[in-house]
Amino acid sequence: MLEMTYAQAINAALREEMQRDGKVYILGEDVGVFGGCFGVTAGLIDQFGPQRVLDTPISETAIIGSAVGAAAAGLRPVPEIMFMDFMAVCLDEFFNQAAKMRYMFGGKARVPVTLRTVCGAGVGAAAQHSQSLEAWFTHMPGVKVVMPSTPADAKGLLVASIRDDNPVIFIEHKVLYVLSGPVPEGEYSIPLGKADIKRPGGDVTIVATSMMVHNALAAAQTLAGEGVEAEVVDPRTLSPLDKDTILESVAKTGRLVVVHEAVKNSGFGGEIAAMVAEEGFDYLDAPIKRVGAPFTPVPFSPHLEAAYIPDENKIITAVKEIM
Amino acid sequence: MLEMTYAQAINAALREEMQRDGKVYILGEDVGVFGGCFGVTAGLIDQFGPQRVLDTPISETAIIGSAVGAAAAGLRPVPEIMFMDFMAVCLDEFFNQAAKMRYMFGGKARVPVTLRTVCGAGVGAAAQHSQSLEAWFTHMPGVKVVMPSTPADAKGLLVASIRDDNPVIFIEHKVLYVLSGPVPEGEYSIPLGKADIKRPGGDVTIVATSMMVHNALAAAQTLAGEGVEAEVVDPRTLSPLDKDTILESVAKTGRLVVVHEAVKNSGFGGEIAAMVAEEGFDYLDAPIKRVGAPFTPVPFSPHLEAAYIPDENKIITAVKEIM
Amino acid sequence: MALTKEEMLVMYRKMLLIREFEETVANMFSQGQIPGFVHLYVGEEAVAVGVCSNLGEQDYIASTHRGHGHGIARGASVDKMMAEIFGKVDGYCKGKGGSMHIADVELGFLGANGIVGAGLPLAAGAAFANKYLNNNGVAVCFFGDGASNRATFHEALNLASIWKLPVIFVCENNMYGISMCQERHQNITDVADRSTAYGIPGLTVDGNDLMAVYEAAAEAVKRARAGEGPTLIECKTYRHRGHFEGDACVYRSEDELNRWKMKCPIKRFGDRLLEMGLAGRDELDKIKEQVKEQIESALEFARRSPLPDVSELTKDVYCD
Amino acid sequence: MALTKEEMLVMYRKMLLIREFEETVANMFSQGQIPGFVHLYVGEEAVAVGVCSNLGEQDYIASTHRGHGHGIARGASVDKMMAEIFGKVDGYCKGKGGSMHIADVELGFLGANGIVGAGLPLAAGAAFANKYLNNNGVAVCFFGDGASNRATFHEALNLASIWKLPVIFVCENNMYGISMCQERHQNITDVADRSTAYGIPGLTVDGNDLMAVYEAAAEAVKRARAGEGPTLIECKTYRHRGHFEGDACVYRSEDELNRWKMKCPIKRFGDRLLEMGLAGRDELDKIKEQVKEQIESALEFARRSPLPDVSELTKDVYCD
Ligand SMILES: Cc1ncc(C[n+]2csc(CCOP(=O)(O)OP(=O)(O)O)c2C)c(N)n1
Ligand SMILES: Cc1ncc(C[n+]2csc(CCOP(=O)(O)OP(=O)(O)O)c2C)c(N)n1
Ligand SMILES: [Mg+2]
Ligand SMILES: [Mg+2]
Repeated sequence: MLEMTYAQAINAALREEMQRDGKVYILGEDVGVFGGCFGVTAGLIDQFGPQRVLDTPISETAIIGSAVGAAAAGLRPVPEIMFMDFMAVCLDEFFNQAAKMRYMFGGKARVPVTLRTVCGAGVGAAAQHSQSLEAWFTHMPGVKVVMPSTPADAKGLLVASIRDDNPVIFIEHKVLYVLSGPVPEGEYSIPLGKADIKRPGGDVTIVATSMMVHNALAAAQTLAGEGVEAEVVDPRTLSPLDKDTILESVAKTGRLVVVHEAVKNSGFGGEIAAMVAEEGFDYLDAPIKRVGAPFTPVPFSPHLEAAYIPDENKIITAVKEIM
Repeated sequence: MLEMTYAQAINAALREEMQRDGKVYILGEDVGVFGGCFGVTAGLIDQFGPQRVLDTPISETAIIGSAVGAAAAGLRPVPEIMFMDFMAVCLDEFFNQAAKMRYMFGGKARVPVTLRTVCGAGVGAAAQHSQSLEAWFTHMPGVKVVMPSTPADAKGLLVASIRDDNPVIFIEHKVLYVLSGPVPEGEYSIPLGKADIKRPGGDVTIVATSMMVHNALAAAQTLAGEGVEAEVVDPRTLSPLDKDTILESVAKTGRLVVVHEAVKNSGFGGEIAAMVAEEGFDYLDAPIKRVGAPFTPVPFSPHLEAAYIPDENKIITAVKEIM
Repeated sequence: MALTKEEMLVMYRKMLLIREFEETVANMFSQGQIPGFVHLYVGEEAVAVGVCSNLGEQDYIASTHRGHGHGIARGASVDKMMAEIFGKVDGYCKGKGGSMHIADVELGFLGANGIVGAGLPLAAGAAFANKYLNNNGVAVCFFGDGASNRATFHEALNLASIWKLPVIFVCENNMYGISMCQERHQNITDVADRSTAYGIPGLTVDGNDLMAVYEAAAEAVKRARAGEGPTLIECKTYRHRGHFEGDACVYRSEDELNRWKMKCPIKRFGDRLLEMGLAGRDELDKIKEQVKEQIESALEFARRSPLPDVSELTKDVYCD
Repeated sequence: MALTKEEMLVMYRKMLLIREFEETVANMFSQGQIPGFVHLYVGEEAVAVGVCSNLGEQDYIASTHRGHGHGIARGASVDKMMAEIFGKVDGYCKGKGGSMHIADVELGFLGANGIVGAGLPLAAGAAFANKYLNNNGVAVCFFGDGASNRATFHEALNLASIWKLPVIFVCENNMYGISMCQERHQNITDVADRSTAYGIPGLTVDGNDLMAVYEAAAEAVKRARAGEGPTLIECKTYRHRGHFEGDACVYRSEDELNRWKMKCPIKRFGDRLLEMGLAGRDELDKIKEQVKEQIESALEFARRSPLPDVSELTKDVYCD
């Protein structure tokens, strides 16, 4: 195992995949010499040159649209959208083009685009630079949605995403970039669509994504001190969703709390809760709880922002309400 | 009561609101002499002139962006986006600008934009002209989401939307345009955020939206013949959602089926199901069922399209599974 | 490199094939046999044929909602196209796409498109792929005057320019975007003038003159293959039919339409072939006969093809 | 209409106020007292001040991520701006917006904006409102060279042109979009050349020359108020600081920066005032003193202001 940060793990995955496959290239704003707004692509231009690490104008529509066209024509682009919030300026290219091409064309196209982008609050970046919008993308047939929570997952899942022949949105969390953790040495990938049990426990299931996995683990630790053993399930891939792992956990615990950083209303937590209320109703001994951000834009002032982000305490409260 | 179609009811609401308030204006592609792609704005340009009924270039970003700027500067624009699928080309203007302005500015802006658009399959318009994307918008703090199912609701809710000081997305269904029904005479509006019980019943609650209200009513009729009395609840406004009416109904029936035309995965049905699994768990005597489209783009061939759209039979099957 | 007689007759045949295809679709649509929306290319045939006659195997085209002409000009099977428009399983997309999504990626046809202007960045991307793979291929994007006001036009042309992509942007200026005439939707006369905003060459040609289109495209393709970057070509033309079938065309005059019908690109090129002595009347008539037969058999093919099985509904969403 | 001495001194003071404000923010940021991202306007002061000095009560401006200068030039309170940047309840947005969302709609300041290029259609819309209300007001949009490659630029300029909207599009060409220098992000030298794509006037001015900016804007505002439609003005300038605070500026040279520092717009205008005998050195020094005091007191104001109460979190999402 190597110790590296989440950002380094992503960088390593990009580097290795570019080395392995000459059809993989990177494009986005300031991904070259600047190394990306968060430094994630640092050094790649030195190794692979400006033909494979392309700085673009501020033209997200052209970034994604051209990536989709290049993918249909045989390449494997890995475009970066600097902040996930900006997906709203280039959604058509991903949603109406990339995601639907194969189906509309009767199965005769492949669009292996891996769109990397960054979600999340926590750095005072305010309403237009802090959102978590994964729920839009899980509602899109044809797209796979990946949200890693650790350096190891980030690396293994990014490798799998780049090798996948479908459009993938790979959602990084800006606060996690500095998180350090063990990453297996050498080439490896983690299959898309497999959840990971980040902590086993028999009393309550907490399904959490991205940054919230860590808050859930902290909550679980505190709860353990009070005699409640929480199982923390990290879906890692939101679409396709590993329903089985979630249902098995709930079958065991009889209780479910779903946690994400996105606003609770119509967030992806609704999908998980509804799925369990439909397919695992008989396992349930208590109401399903969802913990998410309140129904507001992300505020700037750090102390409001801290109140906005679902924290350990809110998770603990939710668990206690159903124990 | 007057008898009119859903399209005529919308036209009447636009006409009356433009008459009442000189700050209301319409803009969009081909809304003038052409009368709109579905004829909904027919005749308005004759009455109000090209100063208030504005044909635009094919520039959705400018349509919505300019409407937002004009609204912040005191007008009450009613832009039309010809097909809801095209929201992907102008989402930023609605989502990062209109929806957030008031909050970001600390409560010091009003953005009374009523964005009219058209959802739904059923006319062979295929993958990029048939989608129902309401779930994206119910995930947006700052936006109200309205989906009328009858001519009367269309008129009353559009009047209320135009008078509302917040950004509203008003989602019409293309198949409903020709539906005829009674509409109250004279000025009237229906408050946003109030569900309507379209059919009372004590055995099972069916929450359905837009076109699906009619399929749910047909299913309820058939079920009644078999001794099952379904209550059909039409939220009408999806955000803010009238939770009370839904919870009261489920408290009475103990069973819930949620139906929408959008793909089931991460659709708005998940929000309703999750809300009930959280706040009305003790009322439930059976799993919650969701009926929605399969996780595919909308196919062209009419007979595939018919299989795509949730119909009466699928609703009946879902009800029977939990009776 | 002058065109041979044979090449010219091939172009003539292609224009006729498009015309006959479209008129058949119009007819079938009016009989209620075709579902959904169809946007026909009648009157604009010289653009697709003039441009695509310059393309080879490595090349790509991206098309629009009005895409039948582009497909046929690129060499797509009229059988499979017709079957697709009828929603049948032997159509290009197994009936899942319909008129607005006909595509044949292997043939270098990246698809009709229901989103106005969506093809521009796609074509830029395909051109990028060709450049990256260093295979000498180019990409062409067709788009309308209306589309030239969309976001994608601006961003794609700028990107193509700075990256010197081998792409040709072909504006089919038929003077309308649905009901909006060009004077009302933009404050310029020639869309080609927009090329200066990106530092690329732009030119306007008579889109009803097959040879003018062919030559402009030949030059642009040459530049692209030579690594000199993109070109914007505006072809002034006109659609004889409504925006879509069923359009009452309240926004334009009979007069205007009739004036343009007189400028029919097919008749014009036929006359030229006659004048130049490259073909006789009987030869042209014979081509017309053959084309009619070809389309009739495409219609037969489409009719005989079965509807897709319902199990198709959930297939082809993802690659395995 | 020549400017009076007083008006000129007001402009000088405003430029200084921006400079002092920004340097104070830089200082506070480096001390870790300011959260989030801040993008400073140092070096570009002549653009905001030259343009906004032409505006009156009915007029609107839309700004960018680099918006402090625009706000101050429009007449916003430096107290409330500073408090906002500190995330305090007495800030313009009660601390909910921060540097990138400072706004004062009543003052005609439609906000800084975190989305590059978002201001262009917003300004077109505000101009539309003024035209619709027939109140003689105009709207101005500031945006960067980088933003001129975005969708919104194209669609907004086209719409403004065909509707003859009273709007002035002011491109602050500071030669970079983050690390991308203009030569790499577009294949033209003057952004103003893009005006021909929309059939509107476009001109390039020295953005470090206050009077040049002022006069170009005066003319454009006059045209707009006279119903003659939009103008695109490009102001060539430079940002002295990094893209955001904390930027190591690996993409540009010290040399380049130093050359531009020599062209400081404030020093330049000060010298001009001295030359023209409109002010003495002591007078200018006194203005500087006053400005320093004003900013110090703004800092005091910001520091003393409390944080917003947590109950604020869920307020102001909807109007009642
Ligand atoms: C983004 C988008 N906006 C609007 C439409 C609706 N629409 C379809 S075709 C069309 C007109 C296109 O005009 P033009 O680009 O000139 O092409 P033409 O139809 O004249 O060939 C419009 C507005 C669409 N399909 N996509
Ligand atoms: C749509 C969008 N894309 C990217 C960004 C990230 N971003 C913020 S500022 C900036 C550079 C802007 O350059 P320019 O328009 O020249 O303005 P300047 O910073 O030079 O004043 C970028 C890329 C953004 N905020 N919005
Ligand atoms: Mg056209
Ligand atoms: Mg710049």
